[in-house]
Amino acid sequence: MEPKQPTNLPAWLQAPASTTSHATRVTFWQRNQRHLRALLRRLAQPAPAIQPRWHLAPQINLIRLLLLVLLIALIQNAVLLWCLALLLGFQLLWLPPGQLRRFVRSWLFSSVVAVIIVLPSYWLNGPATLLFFSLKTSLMLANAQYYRLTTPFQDLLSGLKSLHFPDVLIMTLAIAVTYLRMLGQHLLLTMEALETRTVAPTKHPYRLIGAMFGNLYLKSYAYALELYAAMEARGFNGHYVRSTPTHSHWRDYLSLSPDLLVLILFVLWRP
Amino acid sequence: MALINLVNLCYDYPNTTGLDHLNLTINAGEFVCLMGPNGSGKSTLMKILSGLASPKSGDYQLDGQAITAAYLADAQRRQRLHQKIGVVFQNTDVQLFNTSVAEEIAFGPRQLGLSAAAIEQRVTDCLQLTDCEALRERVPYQLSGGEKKRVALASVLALNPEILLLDEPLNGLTIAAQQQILTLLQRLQSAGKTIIMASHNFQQVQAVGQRFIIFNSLHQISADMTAADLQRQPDRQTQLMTL
Amino acid sequence: MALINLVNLCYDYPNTTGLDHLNLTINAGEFVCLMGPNGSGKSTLMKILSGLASPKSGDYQLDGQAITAAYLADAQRRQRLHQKIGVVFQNTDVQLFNTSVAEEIAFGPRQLGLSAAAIEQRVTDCLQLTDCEALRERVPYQLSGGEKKRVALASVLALNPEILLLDEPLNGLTIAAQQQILTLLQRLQSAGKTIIMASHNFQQVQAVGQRFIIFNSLHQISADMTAADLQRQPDRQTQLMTL
Amino acid sequence: MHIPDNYLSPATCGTLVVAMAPVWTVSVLTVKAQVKKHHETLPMLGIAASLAFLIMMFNLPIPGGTTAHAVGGTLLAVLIGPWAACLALSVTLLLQALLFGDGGILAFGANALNMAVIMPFVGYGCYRLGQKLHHEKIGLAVGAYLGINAAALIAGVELGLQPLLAHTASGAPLYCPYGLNIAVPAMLSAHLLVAGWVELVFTLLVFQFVKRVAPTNLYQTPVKTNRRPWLALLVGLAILSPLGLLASNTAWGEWDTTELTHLLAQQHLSTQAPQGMVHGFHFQALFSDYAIAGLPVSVGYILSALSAILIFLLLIRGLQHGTETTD
Ligand SMILES: Nc1ncnc2c1ncn2[C@@H]1O[C@H](COP(=O)(O)OP(=O)(O)OP(=O)(O)O)[C@@H](O)[C@H]1O
Ligand SMILES: Nc1ncnc2c1ncn2[C@@H]1O[C@H](COP(=O)(O)OP(=O)(O)OP(=O)(O)O)[C@@H](O)[C@H]1O
Ligand SMILES: [Mg+2]
Ligand SMILES: [Mg+2]
Repeated sequence: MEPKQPTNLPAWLQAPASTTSHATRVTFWQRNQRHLRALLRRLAQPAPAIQPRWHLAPQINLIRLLLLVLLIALIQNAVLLWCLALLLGFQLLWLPPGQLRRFVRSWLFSSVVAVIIVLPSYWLNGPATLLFFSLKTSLMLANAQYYRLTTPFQDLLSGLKSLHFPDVLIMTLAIAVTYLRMLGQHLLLTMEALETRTVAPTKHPYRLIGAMFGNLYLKSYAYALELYAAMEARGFNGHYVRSTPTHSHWRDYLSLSPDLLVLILFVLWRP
Repeated sequence: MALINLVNLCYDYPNTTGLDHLNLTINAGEFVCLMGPNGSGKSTLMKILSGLASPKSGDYQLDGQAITAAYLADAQRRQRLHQKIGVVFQNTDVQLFNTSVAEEIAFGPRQLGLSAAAIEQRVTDCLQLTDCEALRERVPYQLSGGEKKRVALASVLALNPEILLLDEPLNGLTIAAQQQILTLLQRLQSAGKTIIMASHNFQQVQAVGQRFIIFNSLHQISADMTAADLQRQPDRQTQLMTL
Repeated sequence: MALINLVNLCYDYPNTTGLDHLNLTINAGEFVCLMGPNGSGKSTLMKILSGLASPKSGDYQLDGQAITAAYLADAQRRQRLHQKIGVVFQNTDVQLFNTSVAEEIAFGPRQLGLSAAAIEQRVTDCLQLTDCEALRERVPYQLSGGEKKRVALASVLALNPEILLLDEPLNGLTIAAQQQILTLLQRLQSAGKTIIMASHNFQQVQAVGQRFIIFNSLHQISADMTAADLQRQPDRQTQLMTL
Repeated sequence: MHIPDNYLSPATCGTLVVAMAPVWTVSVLTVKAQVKKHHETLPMLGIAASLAFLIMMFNLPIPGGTTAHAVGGTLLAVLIGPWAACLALSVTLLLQALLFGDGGILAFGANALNMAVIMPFVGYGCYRLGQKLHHEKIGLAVGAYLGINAAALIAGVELGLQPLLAHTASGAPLYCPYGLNIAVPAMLSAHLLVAGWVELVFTLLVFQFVKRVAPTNLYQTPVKTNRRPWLALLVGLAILSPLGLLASNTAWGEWDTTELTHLLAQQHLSTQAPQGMVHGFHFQALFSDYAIAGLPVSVGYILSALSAILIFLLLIRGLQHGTETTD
């Protein structure tokens, strides 16, 4: 096999590059890249920066969240709701200041969005409904946000596992998050690569988007095989083996007690 | 006894040939180098050997056991196969899926149910062997190209597989790191592992390879010789220099 | 006049340094080789030069124009920058997204509004230059590792950029193909293009590089010298052999 | 169209989760059978879930300068099969609810019903129908458009029912404050006008790409299917839907069920990507008369529940016929 000698450069490649300018439109690529970077940053955190003061068993955390959201949805009594808000407030006290700011920022943002949506109902039902609804919604959002902030993904998985969710579901979740990282990174890099070859406004952005997600699907299909083999090769059999620290359970159940108290009050208290 | 035995093995992709009538026997403890032009089928062979794809026709036997699509359909058997064979893919990106390098390496041993101390031991050792100590707490997918290669190798080593399939494991490493990995591979081989490595750098693998299997662009094996054979054929050597 | 000018440029990733106080001037028409250990910042520098990331502090000037985050926020300017600079990524997998190799190469020229004949011409030429004629109708994502590298290079060439940023473009190619690409790059340089290439293979780039910029593991430039300087420093050369 | 928490009464949420149970069961059974033949189906589920996540967070430009995003239910159904898509989308929704704050935690069942069941199955049904008539692309286009709109309609109904089902003694709604007359039109118009088309174009383009590049990677309809899962689903839904009707009207009416308007869902999604595309709809709310809200009360609820069941029955019939003709 003779190493083939390259032919001479074609004329167009020898000519100095001529840069042309085109009128441009707003690019949505930039914005998507920003979102993706934010997502990846969030997923990259091996564990959330904060650990709550008492590390509760993951399943208890999950049950607590469910119970709280349910309670808030059920309760139409301002005093009880107030109690729940106080409960959350005390928990927040333990957060480091930076995390607290982060919590407040995202909570306020999502609450404002929620309130804007229900704002028109003022003209339908008057201020009381609006106020009550907004308060309840933001209380729910706050609880969910607190959970998100204090729960690493691993804990969610082991929580679900302790609650006897089927392995198929847990594995699918685990793979989904793993792939979210990989595919997200892939998508981001593809967008960057695409950008370096975008020398004029794309006439058919949609076609490119189609190609990008088509590629993403096909590649992930190929990856699915390889990654799964890589996982299996390393002993993965669909069961998540986790070294779960043994816990003194009384603390877990104790942590549920305020919520249970409110639940009991809710059931028994008929003002 | 032959560890790996291929008889008339063919593999087709939807619109191209992947492998064309391969016959090959690899014994336990050998250090085999796969060479050949781009697209000649090296990675495809790795895919078949690792059980990611099953041959279209012909036989693949591992330790006397035929590996067929039916065999692979069984999750437990597949898992046993995968435990025997460690693979470092050409594109290591697909191989790293944990949130930290230490986690990545611990993943395998943890699944095997080792004790925490044993896991920790393996992680530390593997990091050290591949010179990745500094990366321990980094996020794998955020590493540089060469770092990823090294971590991928470390994560496979942690499982202590019998057979190592390495698809161009030295690409993108510094020459010093390449040397280090080659030395490591040689040690592994003397510890009894079978090593099958694809490479384009004959000069580098010449020193370690015991057997050279050369593909041609028709996806066939065009030559299969030991290092001793090769010594006697200087023209072959110059040919390999270009692959 | 200096084509590229970096002054005290720093770049940080969320939890690691990427580049640390870089000072660098590259003139038009140079053939620059970036070398350094894994994770020293070569790819990061490419990312900054191509406008995919903007420096955390310090200046990056291209043709006398400062490239800042504000500059990059404007889509039109960014496109002009991309016209000037062609990039081949270290992981070429992410770079190919069309339905066929021919389409992939035509992607850039088509945006420029060339005539169908001119586009066809470019596609044919680029395929020939990178020895990919046989792959013309293949689907890019189904190619082998080395084939992808070559197609990625072809697709960038088709845009006829003034500056070529090549991140380890020879990885995974056969030695013959590597030689061919290097010759092609040399020709491009004599046609007036500026070429900036990262590599770990000093022996190979020694023959073509005019300037060698060496990173250390602290993400700084530890040496910056011309081929002539290097000739006079044999110990430097042996050092580079290990990078 | 992710319905956030507090828009649906707990009873509605509970009913819908229960209604989802048989669907999930059948999905798992069907997918398990699929895994036997192609073991990559298992990792594919997780991958499809993350793909759906990425699709939902990817902003597509729409004429007028704003952006919208596709949901990808129909697309996934065509790529990996409707049952697998149902599971994958459910996982995506769970992930979004628990870790990313998209869609409510209690409302998970409702969201799963809309986006993981109605959308992929309606879409896939149309696609299969088109395939039988040898116009699979048209089928797919119609499916994508109808799928998302059917989901939006149901979401609108779920939301719009809330004021009827759950209100205080004085008639003030406890959960979603908008009645059917607002919720349904708002959800529907946003989807009929914008989101449906975005979904259609996106689905079609990705499908076309995959079809051209690797047609074998599309979901191959199994030649022979076991009817039992279908039957189970049918029976399950038939039993459970009236049950839901029952549950929502009984004594605990105080905290009863309904759903969120499409508008609301759209707005909620935009916590991550604020968009102005549906702002216009607020005006409907402003001008609507309180009195009108009460009009289609019980009749509307029963009718829509019935139509939901009917749609399912029709779909299942259509799909069964499809499997017969292919062999
Ligand atoms: N997923 C795929 N679908 C279709 N064809 C493929 C696919 N992967 C590889 N091929 C083709 O199969 C042939 C063998 O590819 P393979 O990846 O095994 O080559 P290789 O020897 O590893 O090359 P390289 O040195 O470039 O990595 C090539 O012609 C390639 O284009
Ligand atoms: N996306 C990222 N996020 C965080 N850190 C990163 C990211 N990419 C690279 N790094 C880190 O930045 C440093 C420089 O990486 P870079 O990719 O530039 O190295 P490189 O010189 O190209 O190495 P190689 O020769 O291995 O390709 C490394 O320490 C790397 O781990
Ligand atoms: Mg290969
Ligand atoms: Mg690099």
